[in-house]
Amino acid sequence: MKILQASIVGAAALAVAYAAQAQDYRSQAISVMKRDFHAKGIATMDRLDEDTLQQICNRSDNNPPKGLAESLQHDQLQGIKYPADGKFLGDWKSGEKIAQRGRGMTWNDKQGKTSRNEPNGGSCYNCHQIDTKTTSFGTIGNSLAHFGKTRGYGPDIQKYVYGKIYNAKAFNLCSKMPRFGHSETLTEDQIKDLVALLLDPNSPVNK
Amino acid sequence: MDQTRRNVLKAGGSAGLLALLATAGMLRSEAALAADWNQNAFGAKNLKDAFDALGAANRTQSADIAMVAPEIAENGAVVPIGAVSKIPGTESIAILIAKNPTALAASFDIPAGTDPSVSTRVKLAQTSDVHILVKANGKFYETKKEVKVTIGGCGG
Amino acid sequence: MSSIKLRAVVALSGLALVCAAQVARSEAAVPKKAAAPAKKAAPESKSAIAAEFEKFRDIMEDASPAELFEAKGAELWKQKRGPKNASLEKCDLGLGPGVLKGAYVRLPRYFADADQVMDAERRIVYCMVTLQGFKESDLAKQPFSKGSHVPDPVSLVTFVAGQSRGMKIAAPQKHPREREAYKVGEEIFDYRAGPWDFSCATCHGDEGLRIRTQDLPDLSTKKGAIAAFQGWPGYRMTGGLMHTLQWRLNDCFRQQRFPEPAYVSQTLSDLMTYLAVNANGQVYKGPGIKR
Amino acid sequence: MADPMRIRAMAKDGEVVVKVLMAHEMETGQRKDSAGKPIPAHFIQHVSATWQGKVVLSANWGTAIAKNPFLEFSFKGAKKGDKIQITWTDNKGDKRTDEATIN
Repeated sequence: MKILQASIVGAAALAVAYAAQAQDYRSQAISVMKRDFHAKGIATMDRLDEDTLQQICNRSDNNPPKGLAESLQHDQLQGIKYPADGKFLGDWKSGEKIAQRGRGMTWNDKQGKTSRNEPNGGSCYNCHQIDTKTTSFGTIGNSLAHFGKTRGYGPDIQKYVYGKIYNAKAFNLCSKMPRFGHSETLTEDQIKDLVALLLDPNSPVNK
Repeated sequence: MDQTRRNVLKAGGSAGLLALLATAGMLRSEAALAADWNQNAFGAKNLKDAFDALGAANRTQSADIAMVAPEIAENGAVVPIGAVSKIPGTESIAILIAKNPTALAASFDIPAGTDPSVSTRVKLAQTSDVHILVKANGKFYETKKEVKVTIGGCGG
Repeated sequence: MSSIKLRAVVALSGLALVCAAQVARSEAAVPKKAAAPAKKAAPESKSAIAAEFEKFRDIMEDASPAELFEAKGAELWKQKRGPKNASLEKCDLGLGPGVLKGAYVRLPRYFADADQVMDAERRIVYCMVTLQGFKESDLAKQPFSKGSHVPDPVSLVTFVAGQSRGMKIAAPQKHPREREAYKVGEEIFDYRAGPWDFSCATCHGDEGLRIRTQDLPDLSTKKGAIAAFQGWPGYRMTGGLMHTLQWRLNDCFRQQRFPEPAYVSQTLSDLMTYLAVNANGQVYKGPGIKR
Repeated sequence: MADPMRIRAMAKDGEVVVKVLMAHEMETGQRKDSAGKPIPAHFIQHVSATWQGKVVLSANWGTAIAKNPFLEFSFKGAKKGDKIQITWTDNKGDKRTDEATIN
């Protein structure tokens, strides 16, 4: 995980400032967790450590001061690795499978793949409506139905969607959406396939 | 199982046989009951073969059979199914699931004095038609309903 | 709570000075929960599906397979077992040795003998260790139902929970340690970490959301807390397994992409304190059915 | 050994409603274990209910009946205090009989 210099200073200062608080249930909670949890499979104990962004979101009720949020969003944006070939659209059929699959990254799963040896899923339908034919969809995220049809198919939105999936926090610092590229949950090709699911005119999402 | 017995089962299913013996006041051993289990019907891989094995190739659609089943099941592993027959002389009620690996789920013999109404819970491998087959006075009647199976969340 | 956290941000030296002006503004103008407000998709279909699920859930609760485990737990409670060949009939679940009626809805609570705040399963395991001589490390080896294996504490918790059927939840907050457990539980609930930046609150901190077709109660509210408290211990349709809140929280952390919390640990007792206290005053219907 | 059934039999309006829960895996034979080995089928094939020596329900089941099966039926003639016996037999020959009093 790449953290920029400014953020490190910020995080350290924040930690110091916070430790000074009386009745500090948060630091108590963190030490209780660090004592009670153990590594299991790929879910190692360092997962309990907050990175800078998590620290800021945790300490501001997911509502950081605007200036701080913008500065950290900028850091996150810098970390997005866009495809070297400049192409954002993959295969929507494969994208649909990735969107449906909710497995990967838990202590049952393997490094870079699920317990069933499939590539990690994006869990997209867990939170979003996408292809309206799938009636089992969550509402934690906004509806992505007819995404391209309503928002256009151009290169700018392709790049935006790629970036949003790679690191949603670059656009909304304390978004609930995981940073799928940043966390190495999804590969570049998988993210391209998801972009195609939303933005290929032939994708059922846009029918 | 000899051929005669097989034919009896094929023609009437275990239902007819059991009813016959029950009326004759014969108490049978568990082994005999187990032998009644219609291997051909329960082993049938599709709906048609299952109906055939039950001797129910010819069936009449009936509005006198009521099925209680969800339109959409919360979990395909436990789908409540209830069946009530208003057809006089109902001898047996069977539940069949079209798209399961084996279609026949259950067959209930209804002796005289028992209501032609049973409920149980079944497994659905996927969204499928569920059929209720009723045998009454030697004839077969049927109704069906689609039950959707969905993908759920984290499990409440 | 929100203002305390913002004050911590204000206290930031250096970087914080840059944004101190905005802090005051955001405190006033920005609603508490600002994380990606969700646009509701097809609310009609949600309610139709939810209503259908509810109807058949009711049918199944009328004869819940949880009863099988409740009956088994009742037997286990009376039997002389373990290295000390003792029953659990002298186990104190908080209302005195052997008192079962209403004990489950008054947990978690502080127990002086253990100097811990304990939830039902943690307390039962404590009794199995102290009264019957079982080893906690043995009980923790396979603490959850799997295949045809149903651990004894699972049946016992189901039995004990059944003894509070129809009673009001009244998790105590008298003892300072109980109040502390609530506060620490709340912080654990809100703690975002791991590769997916999830906290419990990511899914359970807003009202009216669902994951796939599953409603997600907001556990910080009375209404949401009872929805989560209700039905546990629960017979889970997936796999046909009897599970307790210990399992539910363990699997939440798995799906949160966290490492694993120890069985009957303080982390889980504290979270259950947060949940139970939020649900206080509402009627517990006994062991139930879960998806 | 198999765990006991839960049987509720209630007399109402000249009828007895019987609800039974059985503890059984109802393994389909179609699943594989974590090592990829098929798990052999293990399921209840036959259930019968008797009251005063008379069979009041007899059922044959396949693998599609849900784990820890539920059965509900009703019959006429019995009264409060009578006993009803339920017996299941599975494909491995295991069987279990439990009795309940109608109330």
